[in-house]
Amino acid sequence: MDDTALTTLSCLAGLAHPGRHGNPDGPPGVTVRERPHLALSLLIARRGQADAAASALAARFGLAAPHRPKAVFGNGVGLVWAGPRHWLGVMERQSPEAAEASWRAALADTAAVIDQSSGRGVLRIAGPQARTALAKGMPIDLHPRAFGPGDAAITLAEQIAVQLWQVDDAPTYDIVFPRSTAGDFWHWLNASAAAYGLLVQAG
Amino acid sequence: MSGTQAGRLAAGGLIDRSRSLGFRFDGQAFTGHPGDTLASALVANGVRLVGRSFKYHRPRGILSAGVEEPNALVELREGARREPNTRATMVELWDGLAATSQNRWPSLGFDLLAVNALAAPVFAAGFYYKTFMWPAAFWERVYEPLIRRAAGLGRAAGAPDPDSYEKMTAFCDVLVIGAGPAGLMAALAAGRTGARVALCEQDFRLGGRALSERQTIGTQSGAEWAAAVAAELAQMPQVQILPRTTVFGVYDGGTYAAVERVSDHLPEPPPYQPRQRLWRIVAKRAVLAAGAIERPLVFGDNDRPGVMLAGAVRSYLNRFAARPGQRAVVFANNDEAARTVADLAAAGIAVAAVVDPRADPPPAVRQAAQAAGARLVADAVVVRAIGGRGLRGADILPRGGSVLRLSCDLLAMSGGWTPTAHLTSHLGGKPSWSAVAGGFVAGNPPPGMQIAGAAAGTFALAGCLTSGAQAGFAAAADCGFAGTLPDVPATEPDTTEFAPLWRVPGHRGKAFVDFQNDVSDTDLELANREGFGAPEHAKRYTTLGMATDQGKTASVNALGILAEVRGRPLATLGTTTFRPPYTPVAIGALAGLSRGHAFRPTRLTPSHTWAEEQGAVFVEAGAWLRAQYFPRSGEAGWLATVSREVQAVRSGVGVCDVSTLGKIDLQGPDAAAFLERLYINRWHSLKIGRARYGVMLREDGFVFDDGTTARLAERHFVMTTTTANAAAVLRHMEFCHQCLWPELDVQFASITDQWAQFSIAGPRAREVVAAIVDPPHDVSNAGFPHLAATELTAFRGVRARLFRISFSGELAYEIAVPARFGDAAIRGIMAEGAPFGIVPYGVEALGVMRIEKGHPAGGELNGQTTARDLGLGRMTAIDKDFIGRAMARRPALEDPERPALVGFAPLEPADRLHAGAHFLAHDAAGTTADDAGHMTSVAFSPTFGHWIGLGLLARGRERIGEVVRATDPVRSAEILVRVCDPAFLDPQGERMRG
Amino acid sequence: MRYSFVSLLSQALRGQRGWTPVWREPEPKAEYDVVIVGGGGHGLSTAYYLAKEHGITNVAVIDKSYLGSGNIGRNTTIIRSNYLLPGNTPFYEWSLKLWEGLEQDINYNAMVSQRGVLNLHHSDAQRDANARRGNAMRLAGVDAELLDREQVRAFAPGLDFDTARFPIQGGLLQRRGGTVRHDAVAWGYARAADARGVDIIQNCEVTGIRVEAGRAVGVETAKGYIRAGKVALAAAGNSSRVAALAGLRLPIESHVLQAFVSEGLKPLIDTVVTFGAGHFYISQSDKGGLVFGGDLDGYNSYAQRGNLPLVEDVAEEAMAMMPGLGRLRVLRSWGGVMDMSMDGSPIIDRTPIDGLFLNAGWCYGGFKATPASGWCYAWTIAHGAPHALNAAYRLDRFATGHLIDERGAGAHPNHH
Amino acid sequence: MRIDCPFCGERGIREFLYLGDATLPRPAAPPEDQAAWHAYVYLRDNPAGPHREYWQHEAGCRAWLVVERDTRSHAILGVTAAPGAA
Ligand SMILES: Cc1cc2nc3c(=O)[nH]c(=O)nc-3n(C[C@H](O)[C@H](O)[C@H](O)COP(=O)(O)OP(=O)(O)OC[C@H]3O[C@@H](n4cnc5c(N)ncnc54)[C@H](O)[C@@H]3O)c2cc1C
Ligand SMILES: NC(=O)c1ccc[n+]([C@@H]2O[C@H](COP(=O)([O-])OP(=O)(O)OC[C@H]3O[C@@H](n4cnc5c(N)ncnc54)[C@H](O)[C@@H]3O)[C@@H](O)[C@H]2O)c1
Ligand SMILES: Cc1cc2nc3c(=O)[nH]c(=O)nc-3n(C[C@H](O)[C@H](O)[C@H](O)COP(=O)(O)O)c2cc1C
Ligand SMILES: [Zn+2]
Repeated sequence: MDDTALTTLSCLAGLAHPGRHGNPDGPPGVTVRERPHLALSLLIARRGQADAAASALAARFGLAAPHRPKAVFGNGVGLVWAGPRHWLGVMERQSPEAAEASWRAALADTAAVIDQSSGRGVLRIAGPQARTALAKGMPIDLHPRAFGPGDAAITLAEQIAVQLWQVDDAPTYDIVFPRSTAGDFWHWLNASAAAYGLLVQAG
Repeated sequence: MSGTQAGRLAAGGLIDRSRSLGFRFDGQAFTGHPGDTLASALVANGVRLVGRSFKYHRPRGILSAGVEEPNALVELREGARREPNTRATMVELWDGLAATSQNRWPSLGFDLLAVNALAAPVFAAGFYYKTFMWPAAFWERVYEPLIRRAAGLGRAAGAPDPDSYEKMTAFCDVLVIGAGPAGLMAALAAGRTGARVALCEQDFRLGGRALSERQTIGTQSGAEWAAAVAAELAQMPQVQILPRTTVFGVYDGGTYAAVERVSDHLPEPPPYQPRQRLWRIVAKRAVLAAGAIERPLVFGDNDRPGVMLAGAVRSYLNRFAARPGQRAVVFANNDEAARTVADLAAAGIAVAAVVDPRADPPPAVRQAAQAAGARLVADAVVVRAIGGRGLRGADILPRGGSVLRLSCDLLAMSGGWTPTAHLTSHLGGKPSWSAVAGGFVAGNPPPGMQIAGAAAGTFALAGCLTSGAQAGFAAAADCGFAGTLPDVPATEPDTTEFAPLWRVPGHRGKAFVDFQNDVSDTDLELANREGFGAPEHAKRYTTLGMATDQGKTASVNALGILAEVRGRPLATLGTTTFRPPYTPVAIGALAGLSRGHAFRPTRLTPSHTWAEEQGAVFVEAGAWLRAQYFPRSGEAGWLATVSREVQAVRSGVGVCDVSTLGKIDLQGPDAAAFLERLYINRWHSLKIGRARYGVMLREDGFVFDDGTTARLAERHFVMTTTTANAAAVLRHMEFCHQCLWPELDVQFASITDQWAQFSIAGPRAREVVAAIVDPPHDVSNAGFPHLAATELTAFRGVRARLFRISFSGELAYEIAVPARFGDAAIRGIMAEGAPFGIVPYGVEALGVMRIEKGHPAGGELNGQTTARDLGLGRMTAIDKDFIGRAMARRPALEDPERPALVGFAPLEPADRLHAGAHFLAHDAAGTTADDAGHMTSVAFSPTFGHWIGLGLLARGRERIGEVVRATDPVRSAEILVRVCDPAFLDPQGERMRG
Repeated sequence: MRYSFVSLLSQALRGQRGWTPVWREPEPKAEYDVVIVGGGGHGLSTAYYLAKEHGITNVAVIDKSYLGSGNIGRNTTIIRSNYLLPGNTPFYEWSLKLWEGLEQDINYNAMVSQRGVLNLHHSDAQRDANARRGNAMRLAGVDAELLDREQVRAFAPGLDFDTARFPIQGGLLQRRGGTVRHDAVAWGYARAADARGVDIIQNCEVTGIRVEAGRAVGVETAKGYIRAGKVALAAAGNSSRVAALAGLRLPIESHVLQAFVSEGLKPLIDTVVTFGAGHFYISQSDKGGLVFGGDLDGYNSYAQRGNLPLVEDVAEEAMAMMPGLGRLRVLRSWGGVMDMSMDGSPIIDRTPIDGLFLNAGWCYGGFKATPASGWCYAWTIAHGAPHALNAAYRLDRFATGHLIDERGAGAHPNHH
Repeated sequence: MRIDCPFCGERGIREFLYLGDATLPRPAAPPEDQAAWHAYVYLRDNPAGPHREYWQHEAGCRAWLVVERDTRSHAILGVTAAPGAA
């Protein structure tokens, strides 16, 4: 993706070894896969400009920027609520610079755009036991009655700040975590999923 | 004693006779069956003496069959898994279990400390407050060690716990606590409406008392009925059943804490499974169906092994098919005596007598006695149990009659039942006395909690089932779920009349109220005599209710006795306070995963892997792990390494990962105005492409943090904070923006993790930077002077930010690249820097250089210093409002006598300095009054060839050149130091501007 | 009756029937020279020293609940004088000296046990801070030793030296620190004050302070109005509430602090250890329970109870420091209401209202201060001006900036 | 204790950070008016009963909230966002 002299390094490098981990019996209860090439931009609407920013985003990307903890996706672009007047803009198949430029172009002067592509890692977590594994550290209600596809939250995983949204009913979740604590996040996930069998897929 | 289960009944019981489980108690081998507890297996093997009491070391047996057990406490398991004070009644038997009796020496049967019992008249409540005072020095040396050795119960393993724990958060509409008849009905009623239900039961089997009684429910036995309900609940997807799970605490906002003993019934936890799991359950509604706990009767020597609660006797007979004796006396003040007698008779146990303190026992009791061939002694009490290490008889005193001694080896007693209302009081609710229930019931329970069944003082089975169903149904309805109330199965009629008897009048011998803490009724009388008769005082003075069982069997009897001796009605006496946990909880379970390295998250820098490859030594810096220094083979020690790194930077060039500094991106039209209010110095005037050092105060006028902030565009700034304060500064800014100045149009966020940032410092830094950044960027001094800042690309196309800022005092740059390039960037810098002799340096060398340069950091930014103290006072812009401006003007903060930041060098160049040393004037005595400040930071300076230090010295800046003493009594050191300018090196800043 | 082994023995022979109430339960008189509001450790010791040192015996100590129901009866019993700042060190050292002679003075065994207090450090910066503190203590004539890692290992076995997230580097040890039996302090002072004529009035809430012409003249109570020559507040966690009765606002917030005791165990921990990588401290009581605690819950509270996150946090720190605690069980947890001052240090002073005195702001450290606080407060009340030992504990120091901020946490009471 | 964040919904207090009294406006007074500043920085009503106080949903949306809570029972009586949060 990045055509430079330097190579990028995933924050999970050396941690997330593809293959089966934990309990070897039965089908894996939890499956994880890194989503390494997402461009993440924090979009913060300017004072009094939240609606203007939302309109601008709707006009450019056809997405209704959520004003509640929700995530909307379409055509490889996503907007995840990240606090009042804040969204995490997600772009697939885009360099962070290109993504940032495209958000800026869309938002014009209605919002600040801050690249976070490097600051955070993203994991996709799925499987019949995903919910139970996540409950061992996330103090929020992930029961289907309370949290379904398109719902998003910012919370803790044990002691690590995370942001997540549900992708589908499998259930599948995308979880965003800070780069510097990737190791501890991974260890927590491993410990929480080990009892159910954890399958790590290549990112 | 034998290993043959001689006390096992031939038939019945919820045990799996097809399998035998071997276990050892005090080294002796026994067997039991799945379904047994350790206690029931001991009963089935005829073991009666199980423990020794706390104070008098009296022989004790098994009193109960549940959580309330005060006597049968054992050390369970061995080695690092040893668990002291474990209630044998709550241990599910496994094959290979090993348990040992405790608090006895040398053996359970022959305990030398039993001599304490002889001294019992002296060891009355509170005796230790009245003696052991002379001579004063004897307390720690003689008395206290003796007392400590005698006190305590079991022994801790004394080794790290080998098992693991985890935590889980669960949410539900209705939490049902307890799976007896009431709880099962509650869960069923709520579950059928479709509500999300969690059902927690501390036992390994659902059913509660229904497992222990021969009463039928509908057409089934209690156990069959419970199994059927459990099976229906298990089919409901929204219902979660948690056996072996005790709800131990109620917290605010509908938060309940429970502990699940996931693997405690196994020899050791299987792979991937924790020993225990802490549940934080968030429930909209809760139904407390925790049942009731039976009370002992308080008569002489009522603690003899063989004296047992009547309900426990029925549990052992009916649930465990274990025979607690051969010949029984039943002593009860309530109608349940009938059931006890009947069950004993059905199990083939002779009932010598039924002793009922009531003048006119009801027909049920009479009939039962008659049917069992037992003598009914009405209007009578047992005044004393006979026997030492095992019960041999009972002295019965009919009213107005004379003592009748009957031989027996089992005395089944019941003083009535106390509703298990503990959890209703955890949020401060006061229990209230219910004469009907003969116990305390919930006064003002926690919001959202209803109480059902025996826990509510409803003792008849039919009432338990009905109240459970209603409570569960209502709780679900409160959460918006409707349906139909389940039919309540039919039950046989049962009567639950009882006549209060808090202690037996005219009893002989010690009559225990609190068995575990050896508190007798006369101790309560003594407490009252000395003015400690109010319940909270009596508790503390006698220690009643303070043992591991928290007085579950003792409290109400004690209150009854106190009411009597104080001549006050029980209802107005007050109570003691229930507190979490309901039953003791392992500290490990409360900690969960968080221990060892996992105690707190570790943050790693972008260059961590690379630094590891270089053999770096790491150091904790707050949550971060940073490279401290990079040793090379042959170096004499860390000091040699650090000195080499410093010299390399000062004479050539070095690189250091400084990504841990807090970085905050600020945008918006009011970003500059915001900075003006945060910092003491000016920001509007900062030009685009320039950076400036800033100081922030707290609102109380003391220094909060410092760092450089660069202006990348008219409305775009990048702030840096210290590593230590990064999170606090961001929070502070959010507070200021959201709460104080919402009118400011500014947007900001942390970008600490986003950017890897490296300091490249030293006379040759420019050459290295020039090799890294992409053309056409000009890094010449003119093109990119000191405090310049810009966005550019480096390493052929990587977006980067370049700042010319220096912490070391050298010509220095900080280059930032997105963190995903951090690893490659450090390798790139090292490669491009190789021709210039670049070396990596760690935080230790960084620290040395900042001290040489006189920059304040951690030791000086200690929350107790002002900007003036640190020599930064002149930065203050007086004509604007900023956080801390007003309070910084208080007289004591402007006092010229305050310690100010200066430098220090040893008079004797070979002397070592120590941070934490205090300064004394040359001729002053070494007292607090002469204390003139302290050394904040020290380093060996390879540049100067001796130790240098920074410190805060009273009127320091006027004293430059003076010699003072740096005294360090805790390291037995005192040296003379000369006060100097804090900027040891290049005070004019020529190097960094060069 | 004087307490001694002889009196105990003679009572044993008489079935302990000869003991009499440890203190009287008088009805309040119409007027006292001094009315002390709050029958905790400080109120009681103040009354005792007023009588003993200043001959002022027409004194009432009034408490809204049972005697010893406040923080005196719910603290983790640590005593020490390992303070850093000159306003604090001599005061706490005087307190420790009074502890050392207390039992003989009041003829009550309060189980003063000088088993040492060890503050661990886990980084160079913490070591330097501990050295700074230790040196300040030594300059004040207080005992202090800086231990290195190996010395800590020898002194306090069972700590995590091998897998710790924040490795232990050493510690600051004050051997004269230790523990005292909390309840015995309240009861012992009450008995000794009562013996000197002080009226102890329990279960009697003070509901008003009457101020006439700028002078406090009495208190309204649940048992009626009581005239007072001087009114002395010693209400700890309720200080703001009682001060408000006289129209004063204080630099204090009330916060809950939880404490924990384990099941009784044979001797395991022979000293007091405090963790440096968080907020945790532990000791073992004479009864065998491990007594431990940690940080404040963090929010204003008068509820005498806290919440689960803090319980978990304390257990996490326990396991981080002593991984052998895992299988030991918490028996009971409770909370106390702390009078957290804005700089973490106390106030013993007059107030702007004549005849009204204030003793407050003890945070989580006022138990150790009990003797000196009473001693100094009695002096301040008797003389109408502070003693040199409490000269720094002025109410106006927040206005003048003469703060005594040991931790440098600023005006955030929950961070001290 | 659980706080109903107006943005995220109800969460446990582990996610929140407490600051304190939210009834005191930062003085507009000049620094010379030391009494006003002293009162703002140091003096508190510290009531036993309803208390308006600042909490930040720190591990969530990071909004600062004004929570009204009874300091005797911990009952939460109301939650609103700080003026600049939304
Ligand atoms: C969990 C915990 C652990 C602690 N650990 C330690 C420690 O290890 N070491 C240490 O030095 N300190 C410790 N402390 C602090 C110490 O307990 C207190 O600072 C000290 O006890 C406060 O003084 P006191 O004893 O007079 O307070 P209290 O005992 O609280 O006395 C105040 C009294 O005032 C009464 N009162 C209040 N309002 C009224 C009214 N209107 N009318 C009448 N009476 C009123 C109260 O009922 C109370 O009895 C701890 C505190 C707690 C809660
Ligand atoms: N005749 C009498 O005088 C009398 C008196 C008391 C009880 N009883 C009988 O006892 C039964 C009472 O039924 P019930 O359902 O109210 O109570 P129960 O005792 O049958 O069931 C209560 C259940 O709650 C569990 N429990 C208690 N505290 C718990 C906690 N904190 N966490 C998890 N589990 C916990 C217990 O292990 C038990 O299984 C009826 O059969 C009743 O007739 C009779
Ligand atoms: C140092 C100390 C040791 C304690 N030890 C015990 C104990 O062994 N058993 C017990 O039940 N409670 C113990 N407690 C706690 C008290 O029972 C009680 O919880 C505390 O005094 C607070 O009172 P409250 O819970 O009634 O509000 C202890 C308290 C302290 C301060
Ligand atoms: Zn929120």
